[in-house]
Amino acid sequence: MTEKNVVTAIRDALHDEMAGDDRIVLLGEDVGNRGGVFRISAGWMQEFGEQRVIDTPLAESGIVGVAIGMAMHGMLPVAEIQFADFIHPAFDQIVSEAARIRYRSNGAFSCPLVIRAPCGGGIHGALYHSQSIEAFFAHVPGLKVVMPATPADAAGLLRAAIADPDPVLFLEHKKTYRAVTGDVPEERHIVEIGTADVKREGTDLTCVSYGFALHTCLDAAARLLQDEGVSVEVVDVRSLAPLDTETILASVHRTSKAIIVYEDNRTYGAGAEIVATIAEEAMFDLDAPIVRIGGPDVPAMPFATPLEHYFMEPEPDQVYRRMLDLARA
Amino acid sequence: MTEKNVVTAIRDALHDEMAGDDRIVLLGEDVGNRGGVFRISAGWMQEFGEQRVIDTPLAESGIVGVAIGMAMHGMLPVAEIQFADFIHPAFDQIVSEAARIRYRSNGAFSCPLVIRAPCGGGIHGALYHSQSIEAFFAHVPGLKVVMPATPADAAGLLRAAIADPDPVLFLEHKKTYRAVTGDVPEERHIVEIGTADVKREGTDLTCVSYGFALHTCLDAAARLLQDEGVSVEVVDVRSLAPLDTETILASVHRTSKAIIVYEDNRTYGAGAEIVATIAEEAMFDLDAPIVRIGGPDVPAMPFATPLEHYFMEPEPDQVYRRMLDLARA
Amino acid sequence: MSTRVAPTPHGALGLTDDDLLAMFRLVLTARLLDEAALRQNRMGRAPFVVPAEGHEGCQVGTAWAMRRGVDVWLPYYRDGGVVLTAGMTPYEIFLGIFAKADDPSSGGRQMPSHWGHRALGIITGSSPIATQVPHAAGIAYAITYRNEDAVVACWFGDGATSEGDWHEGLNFAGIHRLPVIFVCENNHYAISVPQSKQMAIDDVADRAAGYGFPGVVVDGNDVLACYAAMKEAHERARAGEGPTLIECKTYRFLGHTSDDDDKTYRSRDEVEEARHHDPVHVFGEYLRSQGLLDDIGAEELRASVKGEIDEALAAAWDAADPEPSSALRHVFAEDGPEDGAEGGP
Amino acid sequence: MSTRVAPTPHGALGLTDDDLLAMFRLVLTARLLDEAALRQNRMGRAPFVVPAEGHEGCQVGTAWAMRRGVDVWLPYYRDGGVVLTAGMTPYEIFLGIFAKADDPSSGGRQMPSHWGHRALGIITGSSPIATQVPHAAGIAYAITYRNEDAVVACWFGDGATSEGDWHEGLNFAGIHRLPVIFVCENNHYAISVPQSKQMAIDDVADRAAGYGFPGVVVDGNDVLACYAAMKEAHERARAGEGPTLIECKTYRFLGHTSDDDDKTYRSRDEVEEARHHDPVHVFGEYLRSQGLLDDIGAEELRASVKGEIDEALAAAWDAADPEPSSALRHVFAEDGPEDGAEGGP
Ligand SMILES: Cc1ncc(C[n+]2csc(CCOP(=O)(O)OP(=O)(O)O)c2C)c(N)n1
Ligand SMILES: Cc1ncc(C[n+]2csc(CCOP(=O)(O)OP(=O)(O)O)c2C)c(N)n1
Ligand SMILES: [Mg+2]
Ligand SMILES: [Mg+2]
Repeated sequence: MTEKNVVTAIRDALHDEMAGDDRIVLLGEDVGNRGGVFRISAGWMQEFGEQRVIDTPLAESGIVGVAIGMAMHGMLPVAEIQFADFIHPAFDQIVSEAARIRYRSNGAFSCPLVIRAPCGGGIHGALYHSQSIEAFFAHVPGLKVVMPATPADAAGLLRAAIADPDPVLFLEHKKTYRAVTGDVPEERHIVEIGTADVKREGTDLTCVSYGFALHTCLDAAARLLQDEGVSVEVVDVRSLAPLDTETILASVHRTSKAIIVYEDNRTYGAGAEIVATIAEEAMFDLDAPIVRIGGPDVPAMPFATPLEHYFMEPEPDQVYRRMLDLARA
Repeated sequence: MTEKNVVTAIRDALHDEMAGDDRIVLLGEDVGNRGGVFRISAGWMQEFGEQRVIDTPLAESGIVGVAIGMAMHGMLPVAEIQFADFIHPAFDQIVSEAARIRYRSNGAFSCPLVIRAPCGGGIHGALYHSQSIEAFFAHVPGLKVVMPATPADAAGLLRAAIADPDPVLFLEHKKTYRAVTGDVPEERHIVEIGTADVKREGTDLTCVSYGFALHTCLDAAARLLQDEGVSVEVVDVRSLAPLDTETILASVHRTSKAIIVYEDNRTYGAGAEIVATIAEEAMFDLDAPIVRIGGPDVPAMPFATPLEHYFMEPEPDQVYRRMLDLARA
Repeated sequence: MSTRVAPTPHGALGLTDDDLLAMFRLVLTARLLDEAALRQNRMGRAPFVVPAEGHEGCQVGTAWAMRRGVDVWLPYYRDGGVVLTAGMTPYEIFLGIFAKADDPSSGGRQMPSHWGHRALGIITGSSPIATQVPHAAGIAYAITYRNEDAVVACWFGDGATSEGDWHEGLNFAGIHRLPVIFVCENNHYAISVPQSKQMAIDDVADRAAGYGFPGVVVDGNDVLACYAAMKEAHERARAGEGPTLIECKTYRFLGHTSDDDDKTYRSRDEVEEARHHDPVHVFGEYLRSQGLLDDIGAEELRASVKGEIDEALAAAWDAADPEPSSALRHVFAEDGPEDGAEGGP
Repeated sequence: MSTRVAPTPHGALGLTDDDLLAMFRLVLTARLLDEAALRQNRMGRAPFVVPAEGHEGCQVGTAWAMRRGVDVWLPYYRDGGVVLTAGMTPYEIFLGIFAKADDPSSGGRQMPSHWGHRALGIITGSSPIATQVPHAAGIAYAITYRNEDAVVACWFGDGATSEGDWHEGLNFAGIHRLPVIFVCENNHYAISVPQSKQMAIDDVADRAAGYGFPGVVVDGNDVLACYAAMKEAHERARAGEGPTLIECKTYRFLGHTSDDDDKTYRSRDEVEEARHHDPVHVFGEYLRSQGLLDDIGAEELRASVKGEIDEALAAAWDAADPEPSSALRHVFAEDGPEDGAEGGP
């Protein structure tokens, strides 16, 4: 075990995978000399060569489209979208092409592609460097969507994504990059895509979350136990698609109460599917209505500090307070 | 009142609006001489002139992007996407631009744009002429999304969309175009965006649906009353965003049972938000778990008749049967 | 002074008489297959077909310069002539038209003419226009990366050139000097939208200069001219000299698809005039001028092709439909050999 | 033989000495404003700034040919010099830098340098590169449609030319011969990606031919050359002759933004060499050569501009922050006058 932050865990895992398999190439804007805007690939163009660390033109649809071509011809491309906010020009290539290649060819072709995209806010990124994009893509059959929240999961899921024979969107919450540290196994561990993880055990209520919001929830859960003796189980979704409904439902079955927390705009967000699943499958287990906390339904996170703070937390300590209310309900 | 089908209602309403306000222009692929692939604008290039009925290059991002420019400069563009499946290249222009222009300029600019897109399947359109796209866009704050299912709603919502000072995605289910007829008021009636509509009253359970699926539900409801004496209330969502939760919840409050039916892929579909809302707001009203029927989670509707039928109805008469089960639960 | 017999044009291109006859058979097969498919459509047995009529010359001419089983093909929906040249059989094409389980493109999942054939190196295509252009560049990159001796060709219409993906794909190919050939079958319409409303230029080929590689205009009704341009581009690609954009001026004789009524946007005079340059006829005349075809030979060939098509059609009609619940398969990789995790050819 | 005094170059362009001094003041204001903003950034008072340094010449040169209050401006984030020329004040710019409630661009919602100013006709912009290009075409279409005498100009970097939207926007403008000018500030890098990895050509301007309108290359360090090219394009636009693509060869002296470390991808020698052609210096020299500036005048001007900037900065710093819960406003139109349903200017 080594303690690392999330961005280092991603860098180390990606580096090891590239070193071990020359079918893997990295392509994207500024991934070369600049090493990416988060410095993940710093020095790699020298180490792996310009053919494997490809600075692309500023054209996201082209990046994904070219990567799809590579993936259909024996390579294992890892395409980097500089910020998740800029993935939208590639929406068609992802939804209409990558996610459908196997299906439309009746299994004759496949598209083993990884798309990495740093997402999420609270980092003063304003309207176009803060976005949550998981809801758009989790809805796309044929595409897998993961979003690790810890260094170990980041490493393990990235390895799984690269090994996966189908396209995987790998979302990296920017606020976890340096703020979240944790132990990462030395060996080449894999976290299976499609598995949620109980990050904290508890008995009074189940909190389901992912991404940076998970840490807000873990923090609130710790304080609630200390302050109020409330025991919160925290489930990390970590794989949005496929969604591990089993782990989520098992926890709700144990605690009989559920709160879902996510940063993305609330309405039609990914949390809606989680609430819906619980409502359909576990309604008679529940002692209280399901609580859902999502971001305000405004187009994106504003820049000015007071506005950004308001987006992240419209009411002070809202997760803590809503958990406490639910526990007492 | 005049009886019309949906495509005629759309044509007539759009024609009247264009005739009455020369800020309105229509732009898209083949809208000119060809009159659109559904013949909605047949003859209009001659009637309104080439400046107002604009055959564009084959470039959806450009269509929407150009329309945004027009909308910011005093015009009221109606952009036609030939098939909803081909809206994805314009995703960035819709999500990052149209939906954010007012917000990002703090109210100084606005984007009164209508995007029309024929969507939905069951018409032998295969993977790329059958798609449901509402879930992607209903999640975008700053954008309104409507999907009428009847001629009167189509006309009334189209007028509302054109009058709306913000961007509206107007979804037209292709299978309703000619199959669904109904009375349309002669006068220039408006259906307010953000209002659902009880299309059939009932007491035993509430069915919430929209688009062509609504008609499947209405048909099942009629048969259930006749065959089994089960009284189903059918709520037509018709405005996905904003969503009229009040009307939906009021109905569920009356009937104490809810079934949600939509054609789109089930998981993370728009129905999840409706189920979640009911679960959060009306759980203690419910006598049975909420039932959700969505399309299979496969990338799109296949072409071969047996496959397409399977997508539309994996189990024979499933809506009828699930309603009956729910009524008896 | 010694007399020299001028080489026949096809000889000068390295084509034998047998090559020429084979090419002519392909052109004719494409034409007759279209006609048969349209008859099926009118009979209500084929809900949707995409005729190539008018394009066969430039399709077979360009495709002939490619190597079957070696090179990589990204045709678009109108490219019946291309996929026949790549090795797809009329039977396979009819399996697609009738949406049968054994359709090699998609097992009946996609509309007809959405080609794919893994064994032949025909990459699975879709409906959204121009999305295959960056794929072609990516495959060409992989070919270079893996040191393979293969060339990629990517066909599309004039309409495709307006899409952002077209621009992004050509630009990437130019930057990396990739072994890829872009072939524009310019029939001057994107469905009903005339070229003048698609672009402010006469020749799509002029855009190649903006990507740093040559653009070539050829008469799409001249099979040999198309072949010559493609052959040169193919040689350039193999020599590491990068991409070429070839624009074939052609014309679509029929509606856009079986769903289209082209009388709404094209005068009958215009269509009639174009038919005077029918590539099947022009090519046939060339063969006659070379003594390779006469009336009897032409009749025999037509009968032979027609026989082949009729047989293929009948067999495909009788083939099995897909199982309804198989609609759920192949969303993701399944266990077992049929799903190749390695990607395409 | 009669002697003729050659007209001063600026005179030949119709520029008065006062114009020239005003232009120089703008160039200098852009430069000193950048420096002041960067100091605020280093002091921790401005989390993010985008320096224009090196681009001021081509920004002011091109923008000067536009008519304030009449024409329509779509600048990109690096265009401090453009928006100053359009009429934005240093105070307004600092309101954006400090994310204040009265920031005319966005009320502090967007990052600094995401310009918008309804009263001045500066269209609200965003971060995604090149999305404003089709907007520019659409506005130009509306101008023609409404029979207005206005010209649209749209600025962007070399990086933007790779995006699909760039292609689609220019193509539409070309087809309809719209009154729009596309200005590429080619500084040879998209953040760290050098031009050679962005395109296989030397001059972006070469792409204009593919859209059926002229492309012009100018030295971006030569303010008057930029003005001349823009003036001609502006005249073409007003005369109904359609768009022009102007490529200004320029260089960015500093990092991409305050977050960037350009030493990872550019040699110091390269940057130093570029600084020898500093447009502020070159333009100052021209003024001196015309007798419009001397050491004292230069010093006075600098002091005056500095004073203006310092005052603006201090006032902006003291301005009010946005109300936290105002984050919920302006998602859709609100009742009341501040939300114009009519769109932009
Ligand atoms: C992205 C996208 N938009 C629209 C369509 C609908 N559509 C199908 S073919 C076509 C015209 C294509 O014209 P062109 O590329 O010239 O090829 P041609 O049919 O003339 O051979 C259009 C608009 C589509 N398939 N994809
Ligand atoms: C669609 C999109 N992709 C990526 C980015 C990140 N990004 C911001 S600026 C930039 C480079 C732009 O370069 P260029 O257009 O040459 O302008 P310059 O900064 O050199 O003036 C990139 C990649 C973005 N803003 N938008
Ligand atoms: Mg065409
Ligand atoms: Mg640049």
